[in-house]
Amino acid sequence: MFDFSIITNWIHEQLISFMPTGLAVFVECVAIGICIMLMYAVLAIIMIFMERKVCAAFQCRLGPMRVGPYGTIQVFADVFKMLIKEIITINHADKFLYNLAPYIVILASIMSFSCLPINKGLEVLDFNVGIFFMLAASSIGIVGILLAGWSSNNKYSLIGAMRSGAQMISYELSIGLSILTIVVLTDTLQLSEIVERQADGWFLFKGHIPAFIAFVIYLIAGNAEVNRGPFDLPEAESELTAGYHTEYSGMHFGLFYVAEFVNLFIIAGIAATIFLGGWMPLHIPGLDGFNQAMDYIPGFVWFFAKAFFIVWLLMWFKWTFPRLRIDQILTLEWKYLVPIGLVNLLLMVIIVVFKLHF
Amino acid sequence: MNEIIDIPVEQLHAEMKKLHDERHFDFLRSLTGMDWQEEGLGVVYHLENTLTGENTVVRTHSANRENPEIPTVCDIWKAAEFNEREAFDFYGIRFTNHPDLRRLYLRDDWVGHPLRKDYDMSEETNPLRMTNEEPVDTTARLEVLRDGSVIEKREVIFEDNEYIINIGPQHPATHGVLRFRVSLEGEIIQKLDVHCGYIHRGIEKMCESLTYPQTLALTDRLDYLGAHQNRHALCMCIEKAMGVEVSERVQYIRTIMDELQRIDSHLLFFSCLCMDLGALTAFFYGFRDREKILDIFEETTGGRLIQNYNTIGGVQTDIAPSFVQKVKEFIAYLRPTLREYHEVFTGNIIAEQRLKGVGVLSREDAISFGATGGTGRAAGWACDVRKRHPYGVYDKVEFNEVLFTEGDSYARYMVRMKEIEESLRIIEQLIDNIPEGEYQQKMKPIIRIPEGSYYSAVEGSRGEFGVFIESKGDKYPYRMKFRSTGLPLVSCMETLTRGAKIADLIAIGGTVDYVVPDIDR
Amino acid sequence: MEKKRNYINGLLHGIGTLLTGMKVTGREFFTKKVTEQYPENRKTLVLSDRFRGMLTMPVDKEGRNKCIACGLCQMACPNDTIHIESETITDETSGKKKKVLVKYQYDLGSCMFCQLCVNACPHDAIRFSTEFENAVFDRNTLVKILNKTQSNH
Amino acid sequence: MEIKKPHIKSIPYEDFKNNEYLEQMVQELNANGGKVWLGCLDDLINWGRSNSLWPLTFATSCCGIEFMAVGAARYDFARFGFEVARASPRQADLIMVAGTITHKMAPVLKRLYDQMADPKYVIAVGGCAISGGPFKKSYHVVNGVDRILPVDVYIPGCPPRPEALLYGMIQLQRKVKLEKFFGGVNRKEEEPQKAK
Repeated sequence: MFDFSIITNWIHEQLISFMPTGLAVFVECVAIGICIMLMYAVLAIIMIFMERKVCAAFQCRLGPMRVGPYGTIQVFADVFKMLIKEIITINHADKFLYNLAPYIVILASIMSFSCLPINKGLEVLDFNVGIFFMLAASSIGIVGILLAGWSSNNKYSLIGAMRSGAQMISYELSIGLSILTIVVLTDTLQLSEIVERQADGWFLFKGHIPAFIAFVIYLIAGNAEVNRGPFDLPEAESELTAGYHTEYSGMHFGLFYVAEFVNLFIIAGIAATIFLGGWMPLHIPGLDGFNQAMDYIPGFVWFFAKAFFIVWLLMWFKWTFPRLRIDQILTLEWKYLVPIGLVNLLLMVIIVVFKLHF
Repeated sequence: MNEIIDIPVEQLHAEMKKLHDERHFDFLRSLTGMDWQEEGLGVVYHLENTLTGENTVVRTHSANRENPEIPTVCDIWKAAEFNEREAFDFYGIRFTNHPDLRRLYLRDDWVGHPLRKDYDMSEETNPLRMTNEEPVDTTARLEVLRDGSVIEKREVIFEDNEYIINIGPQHPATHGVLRFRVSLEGEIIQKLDVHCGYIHRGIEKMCESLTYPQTLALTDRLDYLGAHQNRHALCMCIEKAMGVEVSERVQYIRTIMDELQRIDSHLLFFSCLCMDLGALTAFFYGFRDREKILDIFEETTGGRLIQNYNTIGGVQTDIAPSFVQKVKEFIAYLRPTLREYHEVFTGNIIAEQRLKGVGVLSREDAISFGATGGTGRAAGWACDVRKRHPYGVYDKVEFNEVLFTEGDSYARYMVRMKEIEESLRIIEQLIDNIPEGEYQQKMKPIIRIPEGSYYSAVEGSRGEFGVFIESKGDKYPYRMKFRSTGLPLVSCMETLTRGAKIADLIAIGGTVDYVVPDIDR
Repeated sequence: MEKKRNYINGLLHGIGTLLTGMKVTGREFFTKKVTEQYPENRKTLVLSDRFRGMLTMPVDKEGRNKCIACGLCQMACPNDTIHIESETITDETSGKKKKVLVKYQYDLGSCMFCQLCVNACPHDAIRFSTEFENAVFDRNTLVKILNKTQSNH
Repeated sequence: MEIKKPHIKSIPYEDFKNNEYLEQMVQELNANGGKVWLGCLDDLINWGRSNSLWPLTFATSCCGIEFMAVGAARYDFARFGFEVARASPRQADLIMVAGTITHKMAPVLKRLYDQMADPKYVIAVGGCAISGGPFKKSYHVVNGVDRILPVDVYIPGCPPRPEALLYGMIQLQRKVKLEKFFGGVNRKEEEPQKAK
């Protein structure tokens, strides 16, 4: 398995050799920041294109076809247009908060994005409480959405934001519980560590049934967390026109739009990391030849393949189911997911205590 | 022809009450405002007894052209409420004791009443106003005092402290340009006020200056998802008035086309309901299969949505050579596809929970509102015109009238899905037996209708679509009124949505399935 | 107990119905798509010949049209889409007076394709063509003079 | 100077109707010249704009159903990148006036148009929106939306078939491709008075 820390360490040493350590670290920080932003943007474009093509395929149509071969550069056209579209200022809005809201959303999204371990040695933020930090960072986004809804001075936005608040805060709980189940199994909160532990088999397979249940709960709750169908109530198009971002135009709307898609990727990325072994190749204990062959495929390919597979799965959900009603969403969470999650956690504890796992 | 009873204004309310209570005329089919010039303004009521199927027509008029006052009957039939507002709007007839006498279609600052014969059509009276309408939260009520004098009282619709949101006129869920003002308590609907008229095109007034063949073109644009049926109703009414019998072949073709149109409309209903509830993929499936019907239509009639096919005394052209073949292929295709719809949407637990028990309409309310079509049948009211007053060749085919008793959104949805199957059955029985004959009867170059009044109705895609013609023997109709299928449906929205959530409003609106241009005409 | 069973059965039933739905969409994901690619298929696109795209006046080989300027189509039109200008000329050989068409003005922008004009025409001088690519930038180009061949292109 | 000809896949330039309008437009825009590098930038921007025209979900009557059909599987305007139909006017680039506009609806339509962010385009779909169509003689119908909005493309038909709608949208793409972002915008609308 190729370790990227060799390269990063080498760069670090080169920099130190001709500048003071403080400056070197600063330069590295800036470089990494730029890299993250770039990757964020590229991923957003890929995700939007994928969404359009995948949803078209589910709906027996073709999707973008005419801009570039098979519509591949369609999203770039959208980006160019968005960038130069007028940003309308609303007369009776709370201007400061109104303009701030999209940036909070995007900030939260970038923060949790940088936690994802993409390859061995390619972890940007990797503390011993990594998962904890990620959950905390991603839930800042809700503040942005509430602000957007409240400051727009629009009744639709307000209802959308309130729905969003109720929904996201509820589903955070299920996400926490299902991640906790895996944390019990690994006894670590550090993301890189979690991946390493899956060298002899992904947790989805190692953790018996509780891991599988936790995986399903995580997918449902994660979908709800990013406000995607069938949980897209906050922006339910047929009810609230565009929900909390009804009044946003131009690039401000673009930020919401981008954040929505990258959040989806983040949810899928976390799922891939903690349930499907992140960048860890598929290893089957006992088959050494097979394992070695798998190791030839680079880690980041594994990671993206897994993440995009989960994204595809979530898109399949979205494009199949009708939207739930607000009370049904809360029923689903509090009467089904939370109790099941708790029982599941208990089960996992029993399994770990009695060493029943593989 | 049915009996016509003339009742003087003074006794109208008592007599109508008697008709309703004693003779069980509980269904107000149609309420038409009239301008009989020197005789004054009046109203024509079409009533039906839902037990025996007996029909009667009641007329009343007021000689006072300045301030015609007629007592309201909306305490007897709920359907009268919106229809009387319409008559007030069009003719300025003031209905005493009406709880909510506002204009229904036109702006509050509109000058004059357009369907009066002496209305000034010029641009100067009513120029294009680009100012936004100010929402008014009160309404008028004319109360009759003991001594017979009438005073106007203001009644409050919305209090100042209510959280009112405005749904429409441009809103993805209103299926056109309908506007609801909804008072909310959290997510729960307290009160709902319907505003129509955003697509009121004055078709009825236009018809009065068009010849009969010309009026046909406008009916297609009323309820564009039942274009064929609407035109069928008008052709039938004119043919009945002229005493023309169309050939057997034409009857068959018209019936088949009606049923294809019904399938088309119900598929669109399915698609739009799915879209409203957020299941976008099912929307695409519905539209995909609808295109197949449109292809069949286009091949024979030359139009996809607006077909211009029925004419007085026949149809525009003979069916295309491959018509029979294509229809059979389509029937074979649709049956398994319907099963797919049920798998992807109907059986789905989310859809079930969104629809079941939501927006319940009782049978009594359905009859009182005159909510025909799928909405009425879901509430257990056997209101199918094809059974009640068979036309075309419906008396020769076997089909079931789909009835449910729950009256909720799910029942309304299932009625329509089941009706697609019944329509397929009807077409199957007819398609092989289209008799030979001419497709168009020779008509006189100028078509006149003998003096009198005529009413005929068809089962449109979403309820009873009726045409009422009053003729003075000219080549133009004196008054032409279309019984809208959508107006009764919209008028029961307030009853259906009270206490529901805002998301339910979308489900209810979707399953009630109104088409706005049909309401506004 | 009953309640508990309902809870579990409800859950399983719910999951079952959701999976059925996903089966249908999943199958659709891999089937061939029904989309017709319009501008690409311009050459192969076949429309029903009864389709009404715009009104035309067919001409014979010598460029003559059958129209006798009787005005029946203009009268039949419900919304004044057709305007006919004619003049009366005297035939020099026979001395008979005859109406001839000067200008046949047709407003594509307000036509409602009801076919009453075609029905009214006693000489089949007008008919609908299937041409549908009519979108323009300028309202005035939609008002067409039909009796001058292709003058408005 | 040679006139720029917008290129559209699968339809040659000569097959389009009303080319003379575009040519005249280009001449007017180029009347006072332009810098070359700005021109390249314009091309890039116009390429973006023309391929990402997001329509507002707006429909009043029959044409609206055909508009839905264009969005549906058989015609699928997603191929052009038009499929992101926005329900909020703030995020839409294009309003398709599909259907009759009545006196009561006219102020609402105008307001929707005003709520849209620049650059915004208007397509008048069908007889009703172009001239009042079948309801020309009615007392309550606006005879053509060009009375209240600056219309970019007219699509005749009653209702126009989905291919005709697509053709209309392609026409709009061609027009957008000739616009100038720097130095002169070709909007017909007068600047609204800001002071109020």
